[in-house]
Amino acid sequence: MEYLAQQVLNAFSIGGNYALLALGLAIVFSVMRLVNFAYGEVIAVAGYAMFAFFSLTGVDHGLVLVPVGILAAIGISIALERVAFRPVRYAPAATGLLTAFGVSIVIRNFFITLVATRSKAVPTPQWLGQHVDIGIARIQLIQIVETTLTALALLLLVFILRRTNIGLAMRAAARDFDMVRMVGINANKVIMAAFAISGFLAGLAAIFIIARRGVVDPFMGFGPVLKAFVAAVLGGFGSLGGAVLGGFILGALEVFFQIALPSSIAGYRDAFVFALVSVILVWRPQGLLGVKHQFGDKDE
Amino acid sequence: MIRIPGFIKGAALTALLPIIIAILVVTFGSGAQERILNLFLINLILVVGLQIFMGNSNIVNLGHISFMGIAGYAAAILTIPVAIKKTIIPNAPFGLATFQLGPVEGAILAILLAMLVALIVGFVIVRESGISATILTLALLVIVHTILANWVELTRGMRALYGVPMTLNTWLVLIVAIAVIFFGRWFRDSPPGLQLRASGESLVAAESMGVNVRLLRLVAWVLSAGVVAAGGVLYVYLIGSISPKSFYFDTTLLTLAMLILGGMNSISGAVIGVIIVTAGFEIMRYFESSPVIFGVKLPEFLGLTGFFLGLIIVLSMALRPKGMVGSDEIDETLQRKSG
Amino acid sequence: DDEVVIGHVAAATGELAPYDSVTGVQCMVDIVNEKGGVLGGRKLKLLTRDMKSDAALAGTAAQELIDAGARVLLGPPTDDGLIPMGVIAMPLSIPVISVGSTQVQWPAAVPGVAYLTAYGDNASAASAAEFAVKQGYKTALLMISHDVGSYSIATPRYFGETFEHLGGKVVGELNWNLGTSDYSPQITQIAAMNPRPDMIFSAFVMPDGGTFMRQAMAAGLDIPVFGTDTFDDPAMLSAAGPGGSLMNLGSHGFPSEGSALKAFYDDCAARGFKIENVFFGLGGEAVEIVRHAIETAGSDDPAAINEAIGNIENMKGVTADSITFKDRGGVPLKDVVIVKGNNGQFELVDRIMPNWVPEADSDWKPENAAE
Amino acid sequence: MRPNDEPEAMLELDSVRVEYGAVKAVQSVSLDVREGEVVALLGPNGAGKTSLISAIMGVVPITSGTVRFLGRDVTLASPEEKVRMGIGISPEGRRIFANLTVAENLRLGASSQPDKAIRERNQHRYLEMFPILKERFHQKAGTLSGGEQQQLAISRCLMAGPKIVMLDEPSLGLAPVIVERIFDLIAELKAARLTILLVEQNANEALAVADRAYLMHSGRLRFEGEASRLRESEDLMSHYMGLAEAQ
Amino acid sequence: MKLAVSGVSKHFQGVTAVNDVTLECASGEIVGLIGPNGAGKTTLLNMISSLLTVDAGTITLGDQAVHNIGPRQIARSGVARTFQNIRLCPNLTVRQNIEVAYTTARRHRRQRLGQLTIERLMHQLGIAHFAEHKASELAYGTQRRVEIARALALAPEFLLLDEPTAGMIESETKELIAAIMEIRDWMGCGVVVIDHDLSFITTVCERIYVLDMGRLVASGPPSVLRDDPRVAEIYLGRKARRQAIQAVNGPPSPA
Ligand SMILES: Nc1ncnc2c1ncn2[C@@H]1O[C@H](COP(=O)(O)OP(=O)(O)OP(=O)(O)O)[C@@H](O)[C@H]1O
Ligand SMILES: Nc1ncnc2c1ncn2[C@@H]1O[C@H](COP(=O)(O)OP(=O)(O)OP(=O)(O)O)[C@@H](O)[C@H]1O
Ligand SMILES: CC(C)C[C@H](N)C(=O)O
Ligand SMILES: [Mg+2]
Ligand SMILES: [Mg+2]
Repeated sequence: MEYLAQQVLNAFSIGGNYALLALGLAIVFSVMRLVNFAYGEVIAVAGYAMFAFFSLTGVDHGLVLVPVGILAAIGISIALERVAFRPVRYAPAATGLLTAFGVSIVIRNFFITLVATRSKAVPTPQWLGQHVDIGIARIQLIQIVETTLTALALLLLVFILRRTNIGLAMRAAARDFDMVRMVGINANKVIMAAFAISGFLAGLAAIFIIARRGVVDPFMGFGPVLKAFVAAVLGGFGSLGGAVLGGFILGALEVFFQIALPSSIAGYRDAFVFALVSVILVWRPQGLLGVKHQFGDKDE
Repeated sequence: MIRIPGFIKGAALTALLPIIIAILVVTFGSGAQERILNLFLINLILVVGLQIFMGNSNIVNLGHISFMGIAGYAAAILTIPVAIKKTIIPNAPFGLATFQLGPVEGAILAILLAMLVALIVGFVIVRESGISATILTLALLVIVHTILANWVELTRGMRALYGVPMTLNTWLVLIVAIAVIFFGRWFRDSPPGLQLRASGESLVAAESMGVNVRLLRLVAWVLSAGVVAAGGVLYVYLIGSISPKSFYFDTTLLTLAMLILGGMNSISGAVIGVIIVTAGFEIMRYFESSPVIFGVKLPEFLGLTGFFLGLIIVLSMALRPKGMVGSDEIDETLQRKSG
Repeated sequence: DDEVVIGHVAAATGELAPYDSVTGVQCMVDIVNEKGGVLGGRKLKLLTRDMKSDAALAGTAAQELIDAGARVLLGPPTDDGLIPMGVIAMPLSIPVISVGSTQVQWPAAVPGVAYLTAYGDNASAASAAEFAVKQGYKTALLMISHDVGSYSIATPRYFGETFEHLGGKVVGELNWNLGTSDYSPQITQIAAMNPRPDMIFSAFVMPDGGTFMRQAMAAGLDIPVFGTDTFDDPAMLSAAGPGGSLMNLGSHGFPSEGSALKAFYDDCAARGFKIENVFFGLGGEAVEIVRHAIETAGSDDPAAINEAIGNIENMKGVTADSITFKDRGGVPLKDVVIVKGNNGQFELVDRIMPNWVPEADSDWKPENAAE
Repeated sequence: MRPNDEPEAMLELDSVRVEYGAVKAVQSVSLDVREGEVVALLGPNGAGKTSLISAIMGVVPITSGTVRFLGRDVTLASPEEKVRMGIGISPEGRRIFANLTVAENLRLGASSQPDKAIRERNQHRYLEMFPILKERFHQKAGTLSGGEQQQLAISRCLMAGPKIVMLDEPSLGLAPVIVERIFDLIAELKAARLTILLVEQNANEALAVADRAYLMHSGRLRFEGEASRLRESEDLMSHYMGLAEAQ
Repeated sequence: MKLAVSGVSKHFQGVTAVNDVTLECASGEIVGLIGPNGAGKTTLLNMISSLLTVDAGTITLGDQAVHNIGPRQIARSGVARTFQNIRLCPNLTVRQNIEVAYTTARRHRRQRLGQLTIERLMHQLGIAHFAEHKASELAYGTQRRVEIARALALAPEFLLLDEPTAGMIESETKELIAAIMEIRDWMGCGVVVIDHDLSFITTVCERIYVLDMGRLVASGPPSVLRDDPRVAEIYLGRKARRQAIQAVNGPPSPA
């Protein structure tokens, strides 16, 4: 019982991390139809910024390093939008994908050539590494904080997208960028805002990833972002709630297969996870929370 | 008078550059350069293979390299001498460790196997469009890789399988590459190819015009898998050994980059993309290894290649978002300009 | 001119880079040349090509270096890149020496020209088992992954086999995947085991191992974690944070006062090289093996060098005092250093030449063993 | 501020050219629209009307020439700046935000109007005028019928209370009874001194409500002057509007 | 052959777009479908072309039930359509757009193709000199014509046109009328056309169905426009009523 509760909690926190990243991917996808493959590198930038700040100033206090990481992620996200993604804004989806891929190679190799291929230690707030025993389960603080923040981020984003003009404009810009401008909105700023939010989420996720891993390295973002990408589609790409749900489901699947598969086939865990995801997608191509309407000749 | 179909002229034009490159390298190049040429031609086959499905259906495909892997492993397992198999995969299932096939039979069986797998997974994939189809192809890549890495009795896991007789000859690779270019172009220009392209641009319109989108996707998917599989077979015959790492994200993304950079909607785009990326890569590799230029020895700068490759991709996409040759074939563009 | 060309197909970038050392090789070449080179005054010339952790590129790079006159090739740390090199080198009798690999089966793939600089995985795992038994550990849990070549799958089994041979008991196997950043499911599984194992043996790589120990410690699970050479990187310790004290590993060498390794490190540090981890020492050692063989052969003919390497006996190396290749099928006989994490530093605790080493690639599996 | 004694040219184009690669869609067009005026821009398919409007708006690049609005050179100004200055557009093809609801479409349309009272008044007004929009208020705009979308597009561009609106074929896809309502609306807006540049295929209706008209063909202006003059000129009308495909 | 819709309904959340509608069109016949905006015309067409499933009722082609069989099957059985919101393939040329339909017809409806060629279609619709242009480069009115040509290239038994004259000036409409009549005579297909241009509807249609709020409110020869006061009220404005009367009767003073 205790064991089960603990594993459920683990699933929530793994899922929470995917969910944060899936949200970040989904928001950029929903404004630009861009599958941001460079998102993993945004995470890495957050980590390296913390590393650089720490090794230059020696300051290792979480209250300083956490904002440094988050600001760096926001900054790089905005910068990438400006220099790399804006020129391909009108291009076919595959072009955006490739640009993102190119950006990710550049950033990764930047760290490889100028820092090191090896991982570098980054201090994270001590208290994140602690645990409390509540009733039947031993809860790590990082797990509670992360799950809570994911929920808050989702609520905030839903509020922004549903209730504010800039949020409406984000959703509108996805379909018709020029028309958004023709109702008098600076659509560039709108898209930039989406990237900023996405960067913020990456920064947040980066803090948690680094708190768990203890180090940064040039490849650290790839795995989580790949999973987050799957999570976002699983939940219904473009639907924020879907992204979060997808993240949690993927977390649960991973934990489930990790503990349920006998050790002789445990190595196939990812194959099982992806196979199940495929089954769900074949059953609901629009994603779990994506709604399927009959549109006839109309547009969604 | 016999009229030469348009696709033949177009394909011939497209194949010209690779042929010239091949002849130059074979005549003047070193051993290493000939090896690079072979890899270039194999990439060409992979990328044109990728184009056949992705370029026509407009579905981003992240799964094609799994067919390279399936065929590569199949060809390797079928052609490795029994003596070697007895030491590295003695417990291979289906008695695979007990016989050896010749390279041609091995290749044919390997390609057929990949196409069969493609046919089976294809039934699922062609039902979906857009991003969920892409995720399914991604799932395919992960699943196939996981199986290759874990089915130790059959594949030796992440350890390399070795001992594949290296029977390749550059001219043979060149001929296959040219054949693939013609094949890809023929498919693109054929009525089914055109219909598939239409469905990629407007699914509703294409279906309302009677296009059997799923069937055409399936056909393209299986053909694409076959061509990619051929690339995989040539790859093992060239390298002589094989490990699952070669059939994962790195190769997937590299071939994808080549295709999109050149222009994914055309065979010319695929070919140009491979040429540009290979050339860029080799030039950067040259600078990386501290060459002496005008008497100045440049510093060694490992990691430079990746950096610049990324930069080239980002820049070219910014300057030519539809790829270097755009969405039309080179000959079509020339014709339009002159006509 | 009369330089002797050595080619290094290096994993300078990519995920294998921590287990190779361009600089260690370079430093030793500099040292050799400063001391007068080989064969009475001929200098070594090092050509390096980055294989970017890509197998096909390793083959191409090997061909390039051979075209450029390389007499000996140094290679990357895994067999997928080494074999394509070996396949090209074998007909020319050019020896291929991996700087970082510990995979015992690799030399069998291209017999006669393939060598490791390090000991084999079975030897290091056996030493770790011997040490564990000496510490009084009776039960062990194995953590296995299929994701990192031979290393992550075979090494734990070599350990298990030796451990049971010496009277210990393997109580379970758990899977891990490369690049995981959250090991909480596994940690919860281990914490729930009853009784808990005395120790964990794993074949993690960087930084996964550190991450695992960090999280184990944070979850209050303080069981010693044993591993071998891929643990040997200061970054691994810093990743582990407070969990670093759980770390035990069988390594290639230790720069203790007065050791050859320390002297090499100091020399190289003075030359401006940065010593990242023990693979730096292996890089130097690979060059030393080549130098030694050239001198013994008295020629820079690849076949002669190759033969000389195969006959090395009791050579004094950089990481180990005695290295023997003779009759070992390319895998050297060396002793294994056991180190522990202590306050963010590695601490030497033992040196072991294992008495009993399991056969390479045995079919032993813990599920066949007593439950 | 300029003196206001004579009708100012609110919008002024000077030798504007628009090219798409080799296609010369608009070739040196100069026209002006004065404050409070309704100006019709007529012409057959492919004449370049939409290209011209898009160029004024700044969503299609101008090859050469200048656009002035309220005396300021706005040739290079961004579309959003122009909207903020008071230009509204109901574009060809409606371009409603299909994935937003009717309400959200209207809200975005009003986003350049800072005054909440005005926004509310306008919304009220257009929902009264096009009751179907009220009925479908929370429905995704993409699922509206063609004509409903057209009504939404027109309402959207009026929500902010612009100084000038450019309507590209506003009656397209509308039932006759709604077409009439649109032209009534145009007349009403005109009475309220709103300036209008009207592109229409419905020439008679357009000329009836317009003060002046331009006739465009193959990228060039063939006529400019009083709307009534054009209406009476059977020659011009049949030559350009009637024999469109003759060449 | 006959295309028959009987008792068909369609609901979307809260909206009944089509409510128990029955109509038919025989080969060679041109039938008009009119009604106010949002009456359900396009929805009805979407159901006939199987882009939407019917919630109730049946649609038959000859003696075959064809509702809910999917857009591809419908196209193969010989029903072609155009779209109110133009749906061309933007990166294909005009010729290729048409070829897509033509090649499926060649596969499945070869016997009907007869003299039909892509060149001839492009001529008939006045788009021949745009043949090598990409669809995305065309003016709105031109795109409409390409859509019609593409639908015709299917050699349909029945042609469904959704607002073919939208965006055309009077003279262009006239040309279109001529083209449609000519094609009908030549191919003998039945045509169901939605349009808001009354002169067009009254000129080409033998019969008109009037929809309002999803229901069929009137049907008959074009003169219902004049004679049925309800139609006038829901659909025609003041002026349009006058025009409609003119259109049906001819101008007041005989010319
Ligand atoms: N994106 C484009 N690329 C190339 N040519 C274009 C493009 N857009 C329009 N054209 C061409 O420019 C010319 C003018 O087109 P435009 O859309 O401005 O005409 P229009 O007067 O609005 O016609 P319509 O009444 O049919 O809407 C046409 O010949 C058209 O083919
Ligand atoms: N997918 C859908 N979801 C919800 N409502 C819809 C959907 N499709 C159509 N409707 C509604 O059904 C009604 C009928 O729409 P339809 O498009 O059939 O009208 P129409 O007669 O073609 O009008 P128009 O002449 O303006 O094109 C409209 O009020 C529309 O809002
Ligand atoms: C983990 C690997 C990169 C290195 C390891 N020593 C091996 O030989 O496989
Ligand atoms: Mg227009
Ligand atoms: Mg309609």
